[in-house]
Amino acid sequence: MKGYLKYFLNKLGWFLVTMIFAFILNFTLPRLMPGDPVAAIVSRLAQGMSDASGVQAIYEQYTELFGTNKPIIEQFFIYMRNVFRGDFGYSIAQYPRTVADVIKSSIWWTIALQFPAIIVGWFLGNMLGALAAYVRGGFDKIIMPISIFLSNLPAFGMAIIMMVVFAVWLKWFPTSGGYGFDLIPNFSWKFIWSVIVHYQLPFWSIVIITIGGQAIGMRSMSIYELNADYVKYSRFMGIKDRKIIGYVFRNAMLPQITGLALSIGTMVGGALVAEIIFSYPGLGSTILTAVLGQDYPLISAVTLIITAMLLTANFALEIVYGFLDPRIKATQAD
Amino acid sequence: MKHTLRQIFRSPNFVVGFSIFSLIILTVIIYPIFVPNPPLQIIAQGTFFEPGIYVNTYDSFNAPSYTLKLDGADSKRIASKLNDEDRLAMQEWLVGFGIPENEIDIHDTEALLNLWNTNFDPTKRFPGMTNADRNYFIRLNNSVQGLLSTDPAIIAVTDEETGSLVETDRVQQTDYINVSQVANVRILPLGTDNFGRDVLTELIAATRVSLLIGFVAGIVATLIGLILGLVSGYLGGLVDDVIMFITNLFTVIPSFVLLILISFSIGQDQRGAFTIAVVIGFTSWVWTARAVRSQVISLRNRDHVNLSKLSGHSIVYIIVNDILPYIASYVVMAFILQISSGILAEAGLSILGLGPRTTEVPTLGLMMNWAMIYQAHILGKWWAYFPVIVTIALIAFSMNLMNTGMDQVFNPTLRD
Amino acid sequence: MKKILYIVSLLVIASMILTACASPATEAPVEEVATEAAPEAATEEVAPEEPASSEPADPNSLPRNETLYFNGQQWGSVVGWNPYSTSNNNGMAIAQQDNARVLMFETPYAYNMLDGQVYPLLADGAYTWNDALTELSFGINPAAHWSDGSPVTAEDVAYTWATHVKYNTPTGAANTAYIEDIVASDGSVVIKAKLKDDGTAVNPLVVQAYVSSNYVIQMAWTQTLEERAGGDATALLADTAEDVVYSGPYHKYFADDSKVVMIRDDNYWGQDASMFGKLPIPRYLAHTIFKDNAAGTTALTAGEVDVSQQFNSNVNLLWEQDGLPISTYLPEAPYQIGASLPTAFFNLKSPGLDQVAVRKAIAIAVDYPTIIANAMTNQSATFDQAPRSLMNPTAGEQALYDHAAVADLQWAGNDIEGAKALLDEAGIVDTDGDGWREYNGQKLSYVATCPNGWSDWQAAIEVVAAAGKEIGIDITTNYPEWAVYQTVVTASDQPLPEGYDIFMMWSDGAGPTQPWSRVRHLISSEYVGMAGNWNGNWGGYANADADALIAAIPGMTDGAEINAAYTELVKIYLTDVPSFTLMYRPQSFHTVNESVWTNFPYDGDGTNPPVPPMDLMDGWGVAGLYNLELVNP
Amino acid sequence: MTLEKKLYLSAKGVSKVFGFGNQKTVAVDNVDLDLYEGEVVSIVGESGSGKTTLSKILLGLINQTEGDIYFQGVKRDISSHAKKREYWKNIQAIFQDPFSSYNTFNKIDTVLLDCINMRGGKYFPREKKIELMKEACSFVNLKFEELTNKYPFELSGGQMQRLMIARIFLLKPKILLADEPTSMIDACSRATILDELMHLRKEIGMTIIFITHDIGLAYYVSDKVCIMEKGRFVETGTADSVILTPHHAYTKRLINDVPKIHEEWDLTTV
Amino acid sequence: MANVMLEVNELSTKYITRFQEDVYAVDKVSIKVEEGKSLGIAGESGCGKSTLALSLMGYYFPPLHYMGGDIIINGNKISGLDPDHVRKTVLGKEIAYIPQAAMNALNPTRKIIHFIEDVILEHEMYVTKKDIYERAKKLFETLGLPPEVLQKYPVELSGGMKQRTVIAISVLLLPKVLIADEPSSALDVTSQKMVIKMMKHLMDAGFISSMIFITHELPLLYNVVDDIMVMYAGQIVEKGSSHEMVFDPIHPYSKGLMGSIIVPEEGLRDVKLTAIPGVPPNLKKPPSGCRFAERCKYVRPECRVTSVPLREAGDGRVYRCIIPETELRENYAREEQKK
Repeated sequence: MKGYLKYFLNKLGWFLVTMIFAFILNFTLPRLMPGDPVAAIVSRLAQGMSDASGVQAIYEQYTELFGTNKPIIEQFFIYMRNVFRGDFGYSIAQYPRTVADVIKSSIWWTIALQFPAIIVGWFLGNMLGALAAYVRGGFDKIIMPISIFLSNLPAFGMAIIMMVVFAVWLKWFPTSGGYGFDLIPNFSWKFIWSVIVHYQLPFWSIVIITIGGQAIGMRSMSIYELNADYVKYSRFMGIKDRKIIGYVFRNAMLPQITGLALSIGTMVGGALVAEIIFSYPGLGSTILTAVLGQDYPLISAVTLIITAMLLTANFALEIVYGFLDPRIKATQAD
Repeated sequence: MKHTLRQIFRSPNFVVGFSIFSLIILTVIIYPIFVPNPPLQIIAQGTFFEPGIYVNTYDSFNAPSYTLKLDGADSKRIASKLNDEDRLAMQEWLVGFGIPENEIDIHDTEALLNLWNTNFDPTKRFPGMTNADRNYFIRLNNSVQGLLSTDPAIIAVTDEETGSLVETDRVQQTDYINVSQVANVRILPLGTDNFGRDVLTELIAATRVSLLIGFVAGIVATLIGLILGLVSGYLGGLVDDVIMFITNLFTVIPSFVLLILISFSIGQDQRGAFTIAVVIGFTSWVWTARAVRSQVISLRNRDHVNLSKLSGHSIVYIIVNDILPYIASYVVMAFILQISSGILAEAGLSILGLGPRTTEVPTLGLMMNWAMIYQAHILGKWWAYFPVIVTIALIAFSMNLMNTGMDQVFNPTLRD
Repeated sequence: MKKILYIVSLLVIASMILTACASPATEAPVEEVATEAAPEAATEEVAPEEPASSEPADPNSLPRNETLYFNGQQWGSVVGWNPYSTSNNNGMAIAQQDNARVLMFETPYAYNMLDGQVYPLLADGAYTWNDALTELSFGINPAAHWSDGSPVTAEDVAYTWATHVKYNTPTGAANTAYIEDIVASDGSVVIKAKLKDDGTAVNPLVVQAYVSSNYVIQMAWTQTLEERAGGDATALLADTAEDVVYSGPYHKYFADDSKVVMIRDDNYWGQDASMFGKLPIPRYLAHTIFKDNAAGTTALTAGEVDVSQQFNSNVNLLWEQDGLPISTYLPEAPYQIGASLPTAFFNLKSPGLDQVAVRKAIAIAVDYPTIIANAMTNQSATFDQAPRSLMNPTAGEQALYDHAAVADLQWAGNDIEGAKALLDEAGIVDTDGDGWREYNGQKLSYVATCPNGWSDWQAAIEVVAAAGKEIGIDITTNYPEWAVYQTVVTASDQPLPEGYDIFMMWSDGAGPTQPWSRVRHLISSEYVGMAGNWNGNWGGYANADADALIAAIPGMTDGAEINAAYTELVKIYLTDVPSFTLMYRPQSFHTVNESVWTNFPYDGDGTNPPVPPMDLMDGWGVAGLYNLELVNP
Repeated sequence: MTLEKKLYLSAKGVSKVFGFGNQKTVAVDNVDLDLYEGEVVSIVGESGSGKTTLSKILLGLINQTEGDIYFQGVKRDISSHAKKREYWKNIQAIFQDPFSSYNTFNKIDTVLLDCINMRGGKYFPREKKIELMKEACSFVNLKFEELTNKYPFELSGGQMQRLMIARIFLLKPKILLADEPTSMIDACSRATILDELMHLRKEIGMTIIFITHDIGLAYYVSDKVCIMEKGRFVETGTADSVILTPHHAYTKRLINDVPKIHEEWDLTTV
Repeated sequence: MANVMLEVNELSTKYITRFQEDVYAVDKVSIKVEEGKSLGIAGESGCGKSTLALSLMGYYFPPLHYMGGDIIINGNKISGLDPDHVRKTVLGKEIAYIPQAAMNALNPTRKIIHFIEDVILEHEMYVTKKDIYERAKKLFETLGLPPEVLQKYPVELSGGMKQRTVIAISVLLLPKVLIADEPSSALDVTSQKMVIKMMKHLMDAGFISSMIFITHELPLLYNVVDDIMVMYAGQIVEKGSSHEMVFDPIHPYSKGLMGSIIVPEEGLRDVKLTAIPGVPPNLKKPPSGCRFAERCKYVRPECRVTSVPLREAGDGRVYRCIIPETELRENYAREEQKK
């Protein structure tokens, strides 16, 4: 257990350091953008005001509210303090809505969509890769290239093709939104069913592009493991192939967990774009809105939250990995 | 070296990938030589012209006319204006007007049109008839007027002095022209886009730019990764610690988020294709750095490096001669992946509206973005977006195949 | 002035700027109050506010044949229901524009953009001016009552104004220069215009526009609100006003990130015979919130949207190609009634652009048909159909100037040779043989800009740049982000920086003060040098004759005189070319899907007064709600 | 007899520590070593005993954490590249794995040319260089003509290792550090390598440090043997004294545990 | 004559590379091991000794392919049977294998006991996990391994311990024949000794009936096995008792091999080690004549053309050379004198 604890603390330390760094980046980068966001609000509010001093007064009020009149370092600490309280300030484009409120209404959709999709995609990809490694032959030569091709479709491309085919042509699924246009959220079967139906296209478009990449990795790992000495030994001990394949998959899959942790960032990027195509009410759409509306408090917060979610996912995966793979404990115990 | 290359070219994956990629590159190079049209030139007034051969109508009147007596020409002409659905709709209207259904033979075009022409009244409305229906019948009525006429169409010009029309020519229904004799014919194999640009020409130009973006991004990422990896791996110690710290940070901070943040903070007017490429490169060097570092660390203690040191070679010489060749295959593979992921990243950014600015060059991402803005996918204008998706996928696919092929060669454990 | 706001949102919407909340609040809210006013979580279940007499069978789904679905009005969730504030991002209930939404809150009069008339809503009969045009008065319909049952009174109107002034709301700030006071006298409302030194009203036009563009808000509720806000303007405006008392036929039923639903108030006063005589037909009005136009169009084609107020590109294909039961107000191009004039302004301080010849040459060389066909997918009248002037293409405005008198000055574009001749004549030629013309030895080289992501504007700007190249003027394009763009363009106290030589901005649409207000915004020199100029004339054009005419028109009563004045202004505009219109845009896109509902307004539908294509919620457009029928009853 | 000989290389209290904190490992712990002209000294240890680390310190490939190295009585100074180069003219090495000792991307001629360059032959005419290379090859019974323009992977392990010896022949260093030069070679070729190594030693009067885990081999080749355990020298002495009459328990165990052919291999002592 | 535990007749196997080339790694090898005896196989790397070990199992999977010959264990022929049948009834029960790199022979993510369960359940039905545990514990105790090992992951064990665990697992089902392929080559001398001791114990205590031990370390082989067989290029070149083989080899190759033995014994330093120049032939195209001809000091022209059969030299001793035993011995004596 000592080895594991050490591993855990090491990862936790990394997690925290990265969070801080990500936080600084998130704060700084959007603020490098030209243009004064407060001026943007104020000049809209100031329409119809004929005297310049009135505009100036409003401007000052808002700079006070947004804190842009303070030195950047001080702003940073204020921001940090507020974020710790869960207060991300006001959205510029949706003022007077707060950023927290905007995010609160979209984040659960994203979490509910992306994490299952990525995990299912990861799982299916691994199955496919393992099969390709084991079965070889036609399967390997046909299914693999197809899945590689699919995984190389850009995320939005996949989403659009699925939408055109299944929603516009075949009309099997709705085209957009998170639930039926004629429903109001509640806990009825009708509503839940509607949510499930709306879930399918975005879900599968993420899953399908996730599969290929994972399959390739898993295939290599499995081939590598299939050549391992323990496979030969287990065979000579009379263990049946099915069981050996079980060993191999488990062992090949373990490094894939780290692979998942590391590529989850890129996947989420693609998945956000897929959300946009389906007008799914998640963070992808929120980012798009924020980008187009030059809403930097919102961009900061969304990217920060995505980073935090991914880091947490990453962290969790690493912990699970350390737990599942006895080799980690052993190396850390030295 | 020759040996390795031969091995690589023996891998079917690599060969397929390489062929696709070469085909793309060749098209990008050769097509503009034969079709030197500026890719961003707006040639169409109107959006999303269908793929096809466009023949100048005016020129076609002046082209030599030939008489061809082809069976079924009339029925084709009629069918193009009046299909079965329209006939049923006419029947529906006529029934609504009070004509018994059994009196209407929708297959007898003449009788149907007679009945229609005598009865149709655009102001008439029946219960349940929507404005859309009404508009439809008016359009239908306009379209079937004179449908059965066998008279030639008359071409007339205005007499400049009297202002009256003077007949100059008659176009018979059996007149044909030979397309090769028409002065102005434009083939638009993929139609036009929302700006009225030739999609194929634009696509090829965009592919070129996207490939360049990929290359630049790849070069930037690979260079940063290579240098950091080499320095970190070879020198070790504090330098290694610092570089690895940064690398680890960049590993866990999602690159897409970073990409959004940086692109956003640069601002549109600063975002040229090159800048975007550099930004993409800057956010994707991490893997190369890690791979190079671990390779270098394992190489650093290899005996041939030690021997090279003992032979009095300098660090630079050792890195260039004794380390780089060994990691070259990894770096090339990483580079290939960076190119394809760079192209994908550009496309993703453009969809978010954070892509390169539009004015100078088309990119695959921007083509996609505009096709989406003008709703090509809903309107069924597949040529505006589908070829773009396929091109992106093919580029990435070919690169990945090449990579897999190379991987099998360089990673003996992956061989069967 | 407020029209601009409306057009902001219009353009913003159509350009996929999804946060079309270009709406002014008044003074800056103070932090803690604003926090308190933060809207509730959108996912929260919202029960119907007012237990109506007949509850729907399933409170969680909206029966398709009782619900009218919209899109394109609302982008992003609703923030509040406060009629005093315009920063509520509530496109259905609160949009105090020239044509105000009158579904929840009502104005005394409803403006009809088709005939330019106003029709009484809360008011009782037509308003009257006194002879000196200094006082406007009207009565209140005795049948009108609030949702709490109390009658709407003249005091409510007066108190609403008083509150606007007291808290210096945008409405207050915008009108105090023209309105002295609004008082209730004898059950009637009297609006006293602000007077000039000579005793005439500063601007009777604005005074009379007030009655059709500003809501009447209940005095009792206002007092509750004031109490809650503790007299603080920011708090007052940031209040979400979930308890608001209203007079209109609909009110809030549900709102979240995905939709806003309003339910009919079956006690609505308008069913009185003196008004509509019945209730509006749909029980629910639901607005689905889409992330972009594409999603909205998809839903429209799927029959999930009945009334679409968004730019559906190539809308005609939806019926011609796909055979969908979709139609627009006009059956043929331009499909919509054009009302605003997206315009390219010349920065008159840029070297060379101070020359009329250069400005005009660029303007006549531009290929407008391509802009209209490609950028607007033909949803704009062409300049053949509606010749270039300061007027929008509606019949009312077109009648206001003498077409023949300015015909020679107008141009339809694509006149490359003419443009070259014009430049040659002015001596602006290519002297050094590099293919570009020089003025004063300096190459004519300009940057044309519009905000990034505003797709149709960007397409238009590209065409302008192409025209420049044809005539030897080097025009390149640049698309700054909107935040940067608007900061630069509206700072008229600063000279426009390099890179803003030719730039696109909007002009006013239709409204009770039009076309006067549009003309003013396009060419009046009063905006030159104004900090935070959100009004117009961003290029810095000044013409004393034009200023004089603009000042005089509001006071004119004689039709011929007005006509002459407008003709003269058009002449000045077409001669000096301080800016040039690139296309026409509708006030509102009005595309309907008739798979469930029918009898939407269309051109020649025989309604009298004609119901304008204003999506059944703007001004007199609301009358359309009473005519709807189910396709399959 | 060693006393008259010149002290070539000596290590005084050399230690090497890797890592820090709780990751700290002491690879070489306070080692003293004296190396005289012409002798063959074996450093014997099992894997992980620190013998390779020590050899790298002696070679100057890594720096010791503590202690000093004296070369010909003078404290070694390898602070600059030029000084290292100078030092490496005097001390050279043959490594364990011939397959990884070559840069597979270079023709094997490069290895020999490098040596000629290092010995100041950079500007020799081509013929002279070839002659030198031929000489070196024939010294190890290889034919230069058969090797020139070949790549390392075209050679067998034995050939590669012999070429390494040819390299030393060209360099003529004062000290040769042979790090398990035969452990990757089949038994049949081992004798050849050892023979050539000893031949070379006689030829150029070289001192050899022989690093090995095989105590039998150490005994076979060396004059002096140092037994190394966990970074320390536990027993040092002439080959005969250490192998035949070991004193330290570790040495005893080591010798006892190696299978032999003339004596009974006592399995009970485990 | 004692019971023959393992009899192999003219066994041939080959590898098929990914380029579809055949490598004839084991060429008509015949072996006979009696009950209670152990046979050592020696040879250079690449001589086919490890492949022979794999081939003896009677269970083939790519890239190794069976070509011909018989394997008979305790009178039962196992070659040519249905692989699944072999797997269930032969592997582990009749014949067991200890791999070369025992370090990696255990699934790193499976506890030892779980692997043992897998092995036993594969061959026996109706056993409970508790029984298995008890059995394994007993076996481990008998073999001098701490039973705690059972609950550990392979990574938690030291190299020597891992190797001994593997050996214990291999004999779990009391196989008749144990094939050990370099079981101790990666270990330090002390661990090696413990492993050998354990293997000897297996034989003595009757866990196994006979053993084939493969290594390139001749001193070790000498100390472990009864008989030694020298392989070269996929063929047997000589076989005899271990003492004979080490001190009196007949075949020139064996002679060379034995002459390279180094052990830390007195007098070693005076011995002149022998060397065999050259490299073994390419087994993709094995030479038609004597495979050692290219490297042989005593080569004659006919060596290169005619294939050489194994010759009997009495007392079960065989060698593969054209030159008769006596002539070879004379040659050796002459050389001895030269020194």
